[in-house]
Amino acid sequence: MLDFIIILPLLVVGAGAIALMLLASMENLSEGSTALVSIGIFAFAFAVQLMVSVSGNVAPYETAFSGMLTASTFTKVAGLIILACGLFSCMIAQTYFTQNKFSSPEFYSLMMFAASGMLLLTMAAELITLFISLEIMSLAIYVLVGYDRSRIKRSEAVLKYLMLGAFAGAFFTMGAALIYGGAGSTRFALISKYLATNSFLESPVLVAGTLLVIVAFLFKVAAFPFHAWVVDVYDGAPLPVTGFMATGVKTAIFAVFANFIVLDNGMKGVWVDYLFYVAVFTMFAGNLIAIGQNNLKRMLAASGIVHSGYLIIALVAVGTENFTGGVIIFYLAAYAAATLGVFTALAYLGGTDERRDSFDDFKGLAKVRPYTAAAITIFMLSMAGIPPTAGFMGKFYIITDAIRADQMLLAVLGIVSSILSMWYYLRLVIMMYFKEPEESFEVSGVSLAPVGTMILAVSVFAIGFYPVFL
Amino acid sequence: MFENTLSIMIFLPIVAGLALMVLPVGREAARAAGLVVAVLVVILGLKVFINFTGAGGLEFVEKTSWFAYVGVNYSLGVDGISLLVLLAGACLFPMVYLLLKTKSKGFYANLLLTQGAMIGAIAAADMVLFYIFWEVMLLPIFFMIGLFGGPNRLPATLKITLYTIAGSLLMLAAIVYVGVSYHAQAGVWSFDIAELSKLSLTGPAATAAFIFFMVAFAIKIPLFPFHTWLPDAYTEAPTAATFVLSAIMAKIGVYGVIRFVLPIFAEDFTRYALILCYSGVIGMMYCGIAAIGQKDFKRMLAFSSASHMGIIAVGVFCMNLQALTGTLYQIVAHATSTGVLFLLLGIIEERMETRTISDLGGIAYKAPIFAVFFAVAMLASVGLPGTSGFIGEFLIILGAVKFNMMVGVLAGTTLIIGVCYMLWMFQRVFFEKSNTRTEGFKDLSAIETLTILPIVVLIIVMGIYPQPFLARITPAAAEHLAAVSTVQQQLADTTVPVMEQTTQKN
Amino acid sequence: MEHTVSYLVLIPLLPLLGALLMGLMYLVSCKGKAFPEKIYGIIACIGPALTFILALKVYFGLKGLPEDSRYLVQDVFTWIKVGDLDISMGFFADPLSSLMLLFVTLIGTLIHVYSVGYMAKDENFGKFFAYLNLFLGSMLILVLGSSPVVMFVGWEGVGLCSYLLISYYSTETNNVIAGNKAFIVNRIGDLGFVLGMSLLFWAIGSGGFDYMSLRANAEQIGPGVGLAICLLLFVGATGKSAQIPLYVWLPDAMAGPTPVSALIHAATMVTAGVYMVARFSFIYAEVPAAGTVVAWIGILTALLAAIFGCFQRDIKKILAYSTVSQLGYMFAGVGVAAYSAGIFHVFTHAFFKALLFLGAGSVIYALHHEQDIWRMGGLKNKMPITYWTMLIGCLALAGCPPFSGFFSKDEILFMALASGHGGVWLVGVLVAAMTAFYTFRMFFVVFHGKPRDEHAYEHAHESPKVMTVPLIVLAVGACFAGYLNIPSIFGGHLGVSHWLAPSLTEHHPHVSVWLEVLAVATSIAAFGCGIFFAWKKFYVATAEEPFYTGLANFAYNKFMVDELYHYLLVVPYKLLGTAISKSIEPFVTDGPVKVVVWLYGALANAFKVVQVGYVRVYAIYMVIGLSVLSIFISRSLNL
Amino acid sequence: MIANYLSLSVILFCFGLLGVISRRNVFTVFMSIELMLNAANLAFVALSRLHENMDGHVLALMVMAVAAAEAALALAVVILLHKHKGNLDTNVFSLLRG
Repeated sequence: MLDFIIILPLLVVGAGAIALMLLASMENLSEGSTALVSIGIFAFAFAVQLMVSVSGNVAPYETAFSGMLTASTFTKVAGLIILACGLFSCMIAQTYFTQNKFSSPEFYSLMMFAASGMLLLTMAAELITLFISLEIMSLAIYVLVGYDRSRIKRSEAVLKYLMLGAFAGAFFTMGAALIYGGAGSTRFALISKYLATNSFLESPVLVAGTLLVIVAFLFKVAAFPFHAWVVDVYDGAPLPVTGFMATGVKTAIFAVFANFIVLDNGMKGVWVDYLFYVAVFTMFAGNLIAIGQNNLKRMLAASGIVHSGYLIIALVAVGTENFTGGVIIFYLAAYAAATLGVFTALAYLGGTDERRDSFDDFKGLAKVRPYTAAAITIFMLSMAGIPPTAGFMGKFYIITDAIRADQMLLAVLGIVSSILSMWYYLRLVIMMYFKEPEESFEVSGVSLAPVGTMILAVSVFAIGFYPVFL
Repeated sequence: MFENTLSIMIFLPIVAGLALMVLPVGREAARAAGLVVAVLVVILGLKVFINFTGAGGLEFVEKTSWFAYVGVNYSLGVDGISLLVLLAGACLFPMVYLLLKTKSKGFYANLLLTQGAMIGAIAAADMVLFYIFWEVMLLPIFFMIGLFGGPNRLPATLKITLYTIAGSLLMLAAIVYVGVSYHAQAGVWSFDIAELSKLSLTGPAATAAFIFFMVAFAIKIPLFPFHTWLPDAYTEAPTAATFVLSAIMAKIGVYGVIRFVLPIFAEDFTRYALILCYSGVIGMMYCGIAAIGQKDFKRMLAFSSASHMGIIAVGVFCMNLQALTGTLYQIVAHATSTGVLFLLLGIIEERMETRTISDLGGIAYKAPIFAVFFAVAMLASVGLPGTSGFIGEFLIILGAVKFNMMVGVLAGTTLIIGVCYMLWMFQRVFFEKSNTRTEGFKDLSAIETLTILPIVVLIIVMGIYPQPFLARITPAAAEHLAAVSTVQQQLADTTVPVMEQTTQKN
Repeated sequence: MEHTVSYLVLIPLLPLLGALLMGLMYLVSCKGKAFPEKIYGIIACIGPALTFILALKVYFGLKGLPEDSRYLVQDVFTWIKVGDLDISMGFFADPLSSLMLLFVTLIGTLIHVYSVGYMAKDENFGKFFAYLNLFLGSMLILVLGSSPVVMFVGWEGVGLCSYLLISYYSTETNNVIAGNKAFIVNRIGDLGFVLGMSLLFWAIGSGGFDYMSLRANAEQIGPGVGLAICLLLFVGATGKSAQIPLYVWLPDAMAGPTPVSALIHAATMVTAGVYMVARFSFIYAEVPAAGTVVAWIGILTALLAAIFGCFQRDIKKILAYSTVSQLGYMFAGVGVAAYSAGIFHVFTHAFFKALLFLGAGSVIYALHHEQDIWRMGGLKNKMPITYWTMLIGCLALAGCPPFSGFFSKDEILFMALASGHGGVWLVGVLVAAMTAFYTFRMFFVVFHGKPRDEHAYEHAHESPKVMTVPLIVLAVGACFAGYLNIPSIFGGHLGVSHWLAPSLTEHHPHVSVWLEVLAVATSIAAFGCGIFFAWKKFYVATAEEPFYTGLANFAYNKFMVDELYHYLLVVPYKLLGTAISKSIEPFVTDGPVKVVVWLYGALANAFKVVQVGYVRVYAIYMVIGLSVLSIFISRSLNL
Repeated sequence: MIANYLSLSVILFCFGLLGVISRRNVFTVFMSIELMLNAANLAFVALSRLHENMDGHVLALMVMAVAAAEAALALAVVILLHKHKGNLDTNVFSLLRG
C-alpha cells in the first residue's frame, strides 16, 4: 500500500491526462477551461507530492515495487519541480493560445502524459522502467513539438528531435542490453550488488553499455557534442513546449542520471574523468552558441546547454559524502524558476505567432512595462548567478561541491563560463532598459502568464533565501 | 533600543529603494525620501562610530543561521577595520541628494539600493553574505550608468559590469575554496570571517585562491593594470554614481584585501607583497601622469582617483602597522575629498553644461565659496598637512619606506604627481580669465554651502585632530597584522634551515 | 614643570585665527557689502604684532632658564599615535627657534604694516591679508614645531601660501604658472623631506619623534642611514630654500606682490631650509660628508645666482637672484658645521633683504609698477627716504663693514676657511665681490644717472608713511643687527653664537688670529673690488644696458636652465600624459581586453558554422562524440 | 555461442548507425533506427537466455512496443514533411540553423 503512495502524484497526473483526453471528445469544451482544469490537476498533483514529501508518516523508501522504483527526498523534490514546471507551462500555454490558434484539449493531455513520464523517470530504478518512462516522456514531447502542423518550422523541429531522439534511444537500448548482459539483471540494486563484488573495469561489456546509456542521457540534457539539436528544436517548438522541455525534461533526466551514476563508486570514478571534459566543453560550446544568437528562444536554448554543463559539474562532484542530490536539485529548481519565468513573460509579450522573439524586439520594454522588465531582469540575473537570486545559491553550491571534490579547476572553469555568459544575459537587460521603446507591447485577452511571471520572480528570491530543498 | 543597528542601516535604504521603485511617487518626493533615509543612516552611522569601543574584535554583532547546510550565517559586525569604511559609506550620501538635482525617481531608488548594499558589504561578518552584498551593490550602479549616464554610457556600463563581475565570480571560487578548506581542517562548515581568518592557507590551490581574491579586489580598487574600466565608467556615469564608485565602492575593494586576503593568505601575501606594491605605485604614477593629459574634467578626476587608490593599496601591501593604519585612515580621507571634488564637479556640469577644462576659467572670481571648498578638497587630495589627506599619505609613505626603500620613494612621488595635474586643472578652471560661459556662474546657495561645509570641516578636523579615528582603528590593525608577522617570522625561520641544508650538501 | 608653558600655541594660532576671520569676512563680503580696508588692516596687523610680543616673552622666558636647559615646550594634544609613532601637536622653543621667532614676527609685522599701504585699493584686499596671516601662522608652526612632522605642517603650509600669493594676480596666466612652478618644485623637495623623516623615524624614532628625543638618540644612527637621512632632508631644503637644482622657482616667484616677495621669498620662508638643517645639526654633525655636500651645493648656488644677478634687468629678479645667492652662503655656513654662523646670516639677511625688497617695492609703486631698471634712473632726489634706506640695504648686502651683512657673511667665510674647506672659501670670496658688483649696479642704475623714462620720472614721488616707516625700521636693523654677533677680532664675543649654542651641535675650531685677519681682509677687499667695478661702469649718467654676446648672453639667459628643465622634464611629462591617454591607455593596457573580447565574438560567429541545421550532421556529431568517448574508455580499460 | 549472437547484434547496430549518418531520406533513416533497435532486441533475447531470467525478454517486448509507437509518429512526421515540401530529403529541412 505504501508503494502506491509514492506514485500517487503520478497517478493523479496520469489519470488527469487520460480523463482530459476522453473529455476532449466533448464538443463544447472551451479551451480556457481545459487550461484551467489542467492547471488544477497539476496543482493537485503538486499538493499531493508535497504531502508525500513532507508528511512524516511516510518513511523514506529504499525501494518500491520490488526494486522497480526508488524513492528518496531527491526524487520527491525532483517530482515537485517537474509538477511545478507543468503547472507553469500550462499557464504559458493558456496565454499562448489566446494569441496562437492551434490548440485542442489533447495538448494539455499530452503535457500531462509527458509529466507522468518524467515523474516515473525520476523514480526509475530499473532499466526497463527507465526505458519505458523515457519513451513515455519523449513520445509525448515529440508530439507536442510538432503540434502546430501548419508551420514548417515546427515540423522541421519535430523531425530533428524525433530522429535524433530515436537515434539516442537506440543507443540507450543497446547500452541497456549490454549492461544487462554484463550484470545479469536490469535492476539497479542487483547491478550495484554485482559491481560490489566485481570490478567495473574488468567487464568491457558493462563499460560499453554504460557508455551508451550515458551518451543517451547526455543527448537528452544536450551536453557537448550531443547538443546540436537543442537550439533548433527549442526554436522550432511552440513556446509552452519549449519551456516545458527546457525545465521538466532536464530535471527528470538529471534526476535519473544522478541515480544511475551513483550505482557504483568504481563506475563513477571512471566517468568523472570524462564528464569533466564533457562539462567543460558543454559550458563553453553553449556560451559560444548563445553569444551568436539574436533569437531569444535560441539564446535560452544555448544557455540551457551551459546550465547543463554546470549540472554535469555537480554530477562530477556527486557523492563525495552521502549522496543527497541536494545541489543538483537546488540548481534545477533555480534554473527552472528563472527559465519558466522568461517563458511566461515571452508568452504574453511574444504576440501572435511569436512575433517578438529577438533581442531587438524588446527594446525599451522597461519604459513601457516596467514590472515585466524588472521580472525578466531578475530571471536573467538568476541565470547569470548574481546574488541574491536563487541562481547564485545554486552556483554557489555547485562550486562548493566541486571544490570539495578537489575539482578546483572545474570550479574555476565553471566560473569563467559564467563570466562569459554575462555577455548575453546582460544584452537583454541592456535592450530592455537602455534603449528607447519602439512599440507598446500591448497584450490581448485574459491571461494567466503575467501572474506566473510575478510568482516566479518572487520565487526566484524565495528559493534563494529559504533553501527548503536541502 | 536598536539592537540591530547594522541591519537597519542596511535594509532601511534597500527597502526604501524598492518601495520607491514600486510606488508611484514623483521625482522630488523620491529625492526627499532618499534624503530622509540618508540622514537617518548618517545618524545611525555616527551612533555606531561613537559607541564603538575599539577594544578589538567585532562589535554590534548580529547573527542568525541562514544556510545551515554549508554554515552560512546572516551575521553582521563592525570592527576597527571596517569602522571607518562604514562611516564613509554611511555619512556621505545626504550630499548627493542635496546637491545634484536633475534626475528621475529611479535614480534615487538605485542610489538607495546601492547604499544599502555597500553598507551590507562593509558590515558583513560572513564571507558569503559579503559576497552577496558585494555583487548586489554593483547592480544599481549598472542601471545608474546605463540609464542616466553620458553619451557613451553603454560601452562604459558593460565594461565596468563585465570587469567587476568577472573579478567577483573568481572571488566566489576563492571564497568557496576557503570555506571548504576550513571544513577540511575544522570538520564543520563555516564562512564566518573571524573563524576563517584563523586559517593560514598554503599550497598551489591557495595561491590560486589568493590570486582570485586579488583580481577581484584589484579590479574594484582598481589596481594597475586592471583599471581600464575606470576612466570610461567614471566619466560616463552620472556624477552621483561616480561619487559612489570613487568615494566608497573603490574603498570596499581595499577593505576586502585587508579583511580577507591579509589574514587568510598571509604566506602568499607576504610572498607577492612586493609585486603588489609595485602594481600600486605604478598605477599611481601611471594614472597620475595620465590625468595631466585629460581634456575632460571628470576624466581627469577619474584618473586622479585611480592614482590615489594606487597609493592607498600600497599601504595594505606594506604590511606594517603605520601603513595599514594609514590606508584605513586614507579610505575615509580620500572618500571625503574625492567625494567633494566629484560633487562640486557635478555642480559645474549642471550649471555650465560642459566638462571640458579649456571651456572653463575664472570660476574663483565668480564663486569664491565654491572655489574655497574645491581648493580644500583638492589640497586634501594632494595630501597637504592640516588636511585629512596628509595623515593617511604620510603614514603610508612612512610604512612603505620601512617595507622597501624603492617602493617608499616611488610612493612618495604621489606628492609631486598629485599637485602637477591638480594645480594645472585649478589654474585653468578657477584662475585665469573668465569667459562668456563662466561669466554667469553662480556661487553655491546657502543650502549647498551648508551641505558641503560639514564635510569640508571634517576634512580639516581630520587633518588636525585625527586621534579619535586612529585610536579606534589602530588596535584592530595591529591585531590583523599579528597573524601576518608570525607567518613572516616562520618564512624567515624556514628559509634559513633550507639554506643551511643546501650548504651542508655541498 | 618650568619648561611647560601654555602660550606657545598662541604664537601660530593668532595669525591663523586672523586668517580665518579675514577669510570668512572676505567670503561673506563677496555677496554683500565689502568691509572697509581699515578693518582688514587692523585685524591683519594685530595678530603679527601680538606674536612679536609673545616672541619677546619666549625670549625672556628662555633667558630666565639655566643655559644648559633652555627650552620651553607645550604639547597641545596627541596628534598621530600609531604604534611606535607617537607625535603630539606640540610646540618647542629653544634659543634657535626663539631667534627665528623674533625676526620672523618683527619683519612679519613690519611687512604687514607696509602692505596696508602697498596694497591699498586692491580689490581683493581682504584675501591678501588672509593669505599673509595664514603664511605667518604656518611659518611660526614651522619654527616652533616640536617634531619634524609638526614642522612639516608649517613647511607645507608656507609652500601653499607661497603658491597662493605668487598667483595672487591670477588673471594673468604667467603668474599662475609661476605659482604652480613654486608649488611643484617645493613638492619635489618635500618628497625628500618626507622620505628623510621616514628614514629617521625607522632609524631612531621609536624612542620618541620630538627633537629632544631625537637628539638624545642621534648617536644610534648608522653612518649609511645617517648620510641618506641628511641628504634627503637636504633635498627638502633645496626645494624650499631655492638651491641647485631646485632654485628655478624663486625668480619666477617675483610675480607676486612685492611685500610677499619681501616677506616670503626673501626674509622668512626661503630660509626655512637653513633653519631645518640647523635644527637637525645633531644628525649633520654625525655625518660630515653630508655637510660637505651641503656646503658645496650652497656655495655653487651662490656663485650661479650671483652670475645671473649680474645680468638681470628686472629689479625684483636681481634681488631674487641675490636671495638665492645669499641662501647659498647660508648653506655653505651650515654645511661647514658653522650652524650659528649660517643662522646668523639668516637673521641679518632677513633685515637687509626685506629692506631691499620693500625699497624696491617703493620704487615700483612710485613708478606705477615699472620693474625694469633700465627704464629707471635718477630717483635719488625724488625719493630720498627710499634712496637712503636702500643704500643701507645695499651696503649690508654687499658686505660692507660695519653693516650687518659684513659680520654674518664674514663669519661664514671665516668658518669655511677655519674648518678646512678652502675651496668653499675661495668661491665665497669671489661671490662676495660679485655681490657687491651686482648690488651696486642695480643701485646706481636706479637712483643715479639721468632718468631713462621721463614720463615715469615726472610722476614719481616718495611713498606714504605707512610704507616708509617700516623701511626706516628695517634700515636700522640692517645697520645694527650685525653687532649682536661681533667676533672677538673686533672686540665682540659672538653673542648670537653663544645664545644658539644649546640648540646646536657644533664645535668652534681654534685657529690663529692671523687666519681670521686674512679672512676679514679678503672679504673687505672683495667688497671693494666689486663696488669699484660697479662704480666704474654704472655710476655714469648715460649708462645704458650693454649688448650681451657670447658667454655673457648665455648668462643673461640664465644658462638656459629654465628652458632645459622645460624641455627635459615638463614637456616629456606632458607628452607622456597625453601619450598615455591617447595611445597607451586605449591600445596597450586596454588593448588585450579589447582583443580578447573581439576574439571571443569572432569565435562565437565562427561557431555558428558548426550549427549547420542539417539533422544528419548532428547525428554525425553524436557518432563522433561517441567514438571519442569510446577511445577514452578503451584507454581506461588498457586495451 | 553467445559471442556470435552479440557480434551479430553489434554488426546490425553498426549498420543502423551508418545508415542514420549516411542516408538523407527520412524513411531510410527511420528504418536504420529500427534496425538499431532490433539489434538491441537480439542482444536482449540472447542475453536473456544466457542469464536464464526473463528480464531480457520483457525488455525486448517493450522495445518492440515503443518502436511501434515511434514508427507511427515517424510516419506522421513523414506525411507532414511531405505535405510541406513534397520532398523527404533531410537536408531540405534546415530552416533552423546557426
